[in-house]
Amino acid sequence: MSVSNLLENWAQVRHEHPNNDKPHDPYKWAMAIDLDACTGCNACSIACYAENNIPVVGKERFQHGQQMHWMRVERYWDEDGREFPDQGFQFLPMMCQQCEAAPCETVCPVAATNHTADGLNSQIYNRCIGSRYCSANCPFKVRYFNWYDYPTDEMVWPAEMQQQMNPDVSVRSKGVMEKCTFCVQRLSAAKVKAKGEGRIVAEGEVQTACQQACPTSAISFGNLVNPDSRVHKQWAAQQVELDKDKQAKNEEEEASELRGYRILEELRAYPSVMYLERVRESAV
Amino acid sequence: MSKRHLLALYGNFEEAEAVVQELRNATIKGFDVNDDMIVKSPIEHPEVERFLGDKPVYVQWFTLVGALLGGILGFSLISGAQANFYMQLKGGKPIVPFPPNFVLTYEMFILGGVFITILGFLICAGLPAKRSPLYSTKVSVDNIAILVEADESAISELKAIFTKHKALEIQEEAGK
Amino acid sequence: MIDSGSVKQMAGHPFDRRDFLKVLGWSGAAVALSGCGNTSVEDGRETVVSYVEANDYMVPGVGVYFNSTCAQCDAGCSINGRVREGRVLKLEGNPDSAINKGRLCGLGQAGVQHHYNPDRVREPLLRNGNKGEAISWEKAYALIAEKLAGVSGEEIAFLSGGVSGHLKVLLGNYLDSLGTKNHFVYEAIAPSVVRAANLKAFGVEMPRYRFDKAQVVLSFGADFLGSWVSPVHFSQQYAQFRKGVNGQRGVLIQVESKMTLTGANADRWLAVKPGTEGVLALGIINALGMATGEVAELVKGYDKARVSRETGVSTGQIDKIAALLKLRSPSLVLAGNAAEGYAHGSQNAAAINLLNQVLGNVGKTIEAPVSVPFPQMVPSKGNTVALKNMNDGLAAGKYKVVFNFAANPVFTAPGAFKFKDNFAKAGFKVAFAHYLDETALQADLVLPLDSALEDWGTQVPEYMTEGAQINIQQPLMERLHANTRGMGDILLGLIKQKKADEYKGFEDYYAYLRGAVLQNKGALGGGGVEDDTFWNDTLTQGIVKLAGTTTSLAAHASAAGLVLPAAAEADEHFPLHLIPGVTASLRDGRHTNQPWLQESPDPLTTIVWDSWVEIHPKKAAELGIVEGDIVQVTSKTGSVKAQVYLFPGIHPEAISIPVGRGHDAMGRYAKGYGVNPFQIMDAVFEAATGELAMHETRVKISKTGQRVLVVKDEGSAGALQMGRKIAGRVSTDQVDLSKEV
Amino acid sequence: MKDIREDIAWAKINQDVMKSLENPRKLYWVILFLALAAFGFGVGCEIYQYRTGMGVENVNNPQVWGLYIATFIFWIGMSHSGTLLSAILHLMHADWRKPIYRFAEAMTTFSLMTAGLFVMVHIGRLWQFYYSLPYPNDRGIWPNFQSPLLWDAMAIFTYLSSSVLFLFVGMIPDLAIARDNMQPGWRQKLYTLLALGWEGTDRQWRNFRVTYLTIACFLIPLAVSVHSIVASDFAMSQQPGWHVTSFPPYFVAGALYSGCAAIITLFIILRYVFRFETYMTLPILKKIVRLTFAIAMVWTYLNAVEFAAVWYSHDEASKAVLIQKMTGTYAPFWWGMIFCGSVVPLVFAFKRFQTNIPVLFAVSLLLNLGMWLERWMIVAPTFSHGYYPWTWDHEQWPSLVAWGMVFASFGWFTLLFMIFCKVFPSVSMYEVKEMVYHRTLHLKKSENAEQGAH
Repeated sequence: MSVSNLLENWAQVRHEHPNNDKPHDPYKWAMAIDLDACTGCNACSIACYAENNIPVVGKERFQHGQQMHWMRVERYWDEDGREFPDQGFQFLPMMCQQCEAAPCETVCPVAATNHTADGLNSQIYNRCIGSRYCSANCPFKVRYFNWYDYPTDEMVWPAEMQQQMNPDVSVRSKGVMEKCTFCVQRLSAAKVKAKGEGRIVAEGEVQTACQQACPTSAISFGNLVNPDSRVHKQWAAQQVELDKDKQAKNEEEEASELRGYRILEELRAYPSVMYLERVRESAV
Repeated sequence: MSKRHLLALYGNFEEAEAVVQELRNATIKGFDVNDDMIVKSPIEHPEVERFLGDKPVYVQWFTLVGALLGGILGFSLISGAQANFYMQLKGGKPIVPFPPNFVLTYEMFILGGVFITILGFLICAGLPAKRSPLYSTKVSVDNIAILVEADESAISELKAIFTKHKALEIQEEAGK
Repeated sequence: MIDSGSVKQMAGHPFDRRDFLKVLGWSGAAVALSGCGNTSVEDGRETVVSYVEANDYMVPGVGVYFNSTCAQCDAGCSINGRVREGRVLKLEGNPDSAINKGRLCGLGQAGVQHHYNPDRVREPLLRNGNKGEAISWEKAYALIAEKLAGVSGEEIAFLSGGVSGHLKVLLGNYLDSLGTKNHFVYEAIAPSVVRAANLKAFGVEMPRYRFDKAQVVLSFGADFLGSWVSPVHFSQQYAQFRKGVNGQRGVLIQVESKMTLTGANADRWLAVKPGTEGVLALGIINALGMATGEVAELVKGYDKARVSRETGVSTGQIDKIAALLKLRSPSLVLAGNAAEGYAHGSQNAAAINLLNQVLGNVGKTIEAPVSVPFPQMVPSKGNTVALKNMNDGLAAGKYKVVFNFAANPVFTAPGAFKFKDNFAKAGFKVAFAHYLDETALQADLVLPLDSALEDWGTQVPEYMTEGAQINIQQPLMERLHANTRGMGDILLGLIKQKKADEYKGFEDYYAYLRGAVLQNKGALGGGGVEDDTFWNDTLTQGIVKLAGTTTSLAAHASAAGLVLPAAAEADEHFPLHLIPGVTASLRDGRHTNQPWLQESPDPLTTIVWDSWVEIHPKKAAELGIVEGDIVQVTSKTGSVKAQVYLFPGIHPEAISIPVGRGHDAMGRYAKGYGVNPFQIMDAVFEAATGELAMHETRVKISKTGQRVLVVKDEGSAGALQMGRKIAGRVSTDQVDLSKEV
Repeated sequence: MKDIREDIAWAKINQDVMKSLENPRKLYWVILFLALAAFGFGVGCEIYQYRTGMGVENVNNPQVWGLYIATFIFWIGMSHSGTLLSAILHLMHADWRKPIYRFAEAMTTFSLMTAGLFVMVHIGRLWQFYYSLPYPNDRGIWPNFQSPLLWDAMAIFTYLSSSVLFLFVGMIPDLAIARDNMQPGWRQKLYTLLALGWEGTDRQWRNFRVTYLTIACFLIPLAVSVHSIVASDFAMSQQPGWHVTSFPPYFVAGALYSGCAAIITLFIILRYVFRFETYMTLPILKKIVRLTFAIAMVWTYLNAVEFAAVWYSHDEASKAVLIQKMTGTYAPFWWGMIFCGSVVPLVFAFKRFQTNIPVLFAVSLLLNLGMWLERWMIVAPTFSHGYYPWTWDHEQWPSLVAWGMVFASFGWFTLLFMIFCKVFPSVSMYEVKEMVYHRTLHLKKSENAEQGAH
């Protein structure tokens, strides 16, 4: 806490991330979700429940909007006066966007949510006091609060069901906020393994649970810094840049013919998830 | 030489003022009007200062010191803590950001100011104080009291002055 | 060939895999908040081995993965179960399987909740009045033997869901030993009519569909992304189809009266009048103008105007589809639940197959299937004719002993069958059950089964892709409850009552299975390999891949006998069609008690934990109904009450209620949630096959005056993005997919 | 009409006020009992909530804040008028504040304490509350100083401690009076202790005056900062409907408004319960009423400014929130707020109502209801109509537990306030004397002047 420490490291503590920072090194976890491939089947969401010990809250609490699905699949259709939604629906898997300049991080009174070195928006459960300010300030509303003590709830986790819980993931008690972690337990394991072998995590070495389950491989996940990663290539091909709130491709006069975008980009939260627009045939 | 206290009560301010004027003009041995006289009043009379002479108040210096200290300490404590706590990295913000620290500094500035002012008040006003040897609860109603401390020799003279101005009551400290 | 006779001399040597299971049973490094006192292991009945002397495949805190086969549906996806400290934690897809290639759907993932379900039956239960009394297995076996004594084969009925692999063999042998031919293989939801039509048109029941090769997929109500045949496999092909070859993205057109998950993903979704799928198919053939001969003759009458009038699809749209089909080839046309669910379902399916033939898809996107070279292991496919036949038998009071396995007919039989009442007429009813479902509750004896994650087995999927395969099912962990048994073990026990000598070599089903597999080592690709090594490898892989025998594909879909009835007249009293909605996660309701599935929002309506009635907003406005109104849906057979959800993806002349919910048994997570539309289903049959025509029930709806808040995931903005770019969409002419990674 | 009679004997002032410490009307005990019961109910609710989880508040994942935060702002807001009366009007030498500022200042203190309770009640893990305090520790872990909630905590702490000190310092001469007039007993001991040996000496008064003035000067910017920081909880976020530049002044205006309304209510209650008719006079009430009216109009204006600002910004999401407030699920509450906040105070414009106690009592309650609705309308609609349409409005209504807690907060406040008024002089005796004295001086001066003119 000493002032000398403050003065010595002045330049460092005045660094703004990511605006005037060097890129994450060696990791920056990111995602790309192809909405044209997503069929809305919910496999990702259930995989997430299985991997991350997410409580099933039951009908009554769901009715009160207290569901905990870290990954929710949203469904939209056009309402333009046509009798039928004859171009189908649009599905959108929505989870924590792991923003680079996350609105939730700044507002937590106890610093329970922070930015990690590999570009995740971390949530420290045992530091959380449950002020819910982070969720209040989340534009995507992807943070979920433990309104009840689910681990001790007989309907949620009867003794038998508790044996299914993933020991790598903490069980959250009442009063703490939680959200998608990009399966940080898997990332940590892979990073530790790679570190032991003196390398960085290779492309494809680690998958998130949702990515792994997705029957259409709509989700790709990886290290954005690694030029060999599929995510890096996808982001590059779609000309979406992490620390931009307006993509250069959209400024050009000609339409870009690219379909990569980030949701609510204009809020400058710099999400780490790029979506690829759903495509619909114009010939029928 | 032993000193004794004398307390005189007056019903209104003009009378008290007249007494003070007289005490001021009279030269009584063993009694210094500036050091040995205390005027007690039920309300704050700004006029008292006029006839007691210009007595300085130092509370505001405490205020200045307190506010500055609060502000500086506040800022360095907060920034120092932030600089030491790298876990606190917030996306889009530096580790030691100015706008929030300014707000907190501002609050600390006021907090320091208020606390030290109160401290200053207690010191300057000599509170908490031992009760003076002579006191009348009538002061807390509507009387003005003049408490003097003087040598044994001056007591009678002072008493005479008080009586002359029709003191409602005169209390005398028992001799030692 | 594997049969019981030749297997009997093979002695099963218990492999150390079983030690592994015992060892894995308990660990000191317990799961956070893990339960206590539930497993037999934790009761101290099994050996507890210290980690100090643990086997080398056990590292505390490190997950071990074992391959097995998903038993949540019949698609036969291979799973990769993560096991830690003796507990299976998560199921993932096995990347080596050609079917699911490492992927797994939500239903499959929920398999662990089938295993850990708190409402599993744990002891053999004998009916005593209205209660089940726990009895020992010895007593249960003795009871069955006693009841079977002196009963002729004719008086025994065995109802089961689809079975395959060695279990099918063993079951067959058992039924033989009982001298009965009454094996009713019943699946409430199966593409039986399509199978029959395919057999007619292509010579095979289920050809291989190549979505990945198709440029256009025209699907008549086949929900291949959700619940049809092999959804995970089809989803993968669909992804390739969408990416396209040479940047030519595949186009999906879905024709149905109620939108399915597949319909929701279509480039063009067409709402047709219920039952007119065949008419549209013929109309498209007509519009294509490619048909010759008798086909041309047949479709002559189906001009655009008539087809448009009958189906409700605009002539412009028919033209567009025809033009697209002509332009982009090959294409693939599918007939699904919606097309086959009518009394003229066969005709619909035939018309659709004819379209395939006209388009020249046969052999290109419709390929010959492969089958395993062991016909006795090929799955026996369930259908509803079986149920009808059994029901008739039950009604006539023909059966003295009835067995039920892997089916829940009391829940899924149409109300018009009065199955529950008829079932009661059977003398002695034995249910092999995981849970006390509706049928088990009616049984006299309930035998608790091991979960799919505790049991041994083999499975042959009906729909296979690159080559044939036999899937291995093996325990991923020690039995959770001491007194459950595997179906194979029970059958073996029962068969020993009849043929003790033949089967005395098999201590248990594991031994039987191992013996049977090893005996055919050569045919299974293990010629010259040590027995133990081969068995070990087989278990490790979880799949036995075989060259398989390829059936040839005929292309003789013909117009002969193809008569499509005119669109049905509206019934004055029951003006609406009831379409039973089949959802990807609940199917026929056998997994409704898995809370992940209950809480996983329905992809289309986002409703959870409850049933709903889908009504088109236009129709609802006409009837003065708003979302959340409780309506009474009445058919000739009965009525149910459910909440309304206004859904634009349904034809205004139809309503839809999803099947799978509405249990009044099956434990805490299923009982009392929603309604069961099977209850109000009329007994109308498909003309050619005798299958139940699931879409033929007509209903009327009336308001009850009650209104509830629909429990769903979507917010008050519904499906709208309110002008914000949340889920973006772009049309093909504005995007260049060739630049993509 | 005169604010106060100048011919009251000073001894009677002492007597009247001291009497309030001993025998109030029966109504006092009724109020105290009701307050205690309400508070007890709230304690029950809190125990239930503490054990069960925050879900019993009936809030949900997008709508994570509910009644507690709204009521928190309400109580913070109410505190501001004490400062207005005791500090701002002190600097302006507005003598009429003197009989009433003491209870207003007490109101400040106790409403802050009540607001503080809501912070506690709101957080999900009350047992870990201390994480939010910046205490030095070996692990080097600190709270997040970037969070407006932390500024809030800091501001409220500063405000509360300053207010308590201000209240105390201003009360020292009165405590001395109480000490001098009280029968021996625990009370006299208490007053003796708290009076710090005050005897009204010239030195004491001299320093007292400077100190009082200095703290008053500090309190004014402090009060403004406190409520603008509370506004920052919202304005510093990115959410539509919250990220509004005019929020800080809007909050401050709202705070003064609700505080003034509360002062009217308490004025009327205290006047009756403690028989303070001589001191809490109708002319003073009239002045407060007029002040309240002016603030009401400022508040109305700022409401309009919020709309105008959003309208001109073309921020669609913010616009949608405002439109939703007016027309959506919350419309009855929003229009209720407009009615209570902007229309009802028009009653004050009529002279005959300005001193009509029953009318004023009813109106002041309505104003406070309006201001409570305002806070709820700030908190709730943004949650139910934020950036992300998928999570809009889950038909979320506060539960009985939440209402119970809000109800209890009034009990808690009343309890503290009523006990204070019974234990400490709620009318400043020495300042009323000053007021009387100034009036007599003034009268004398004008008499002299008149005589001189002749």
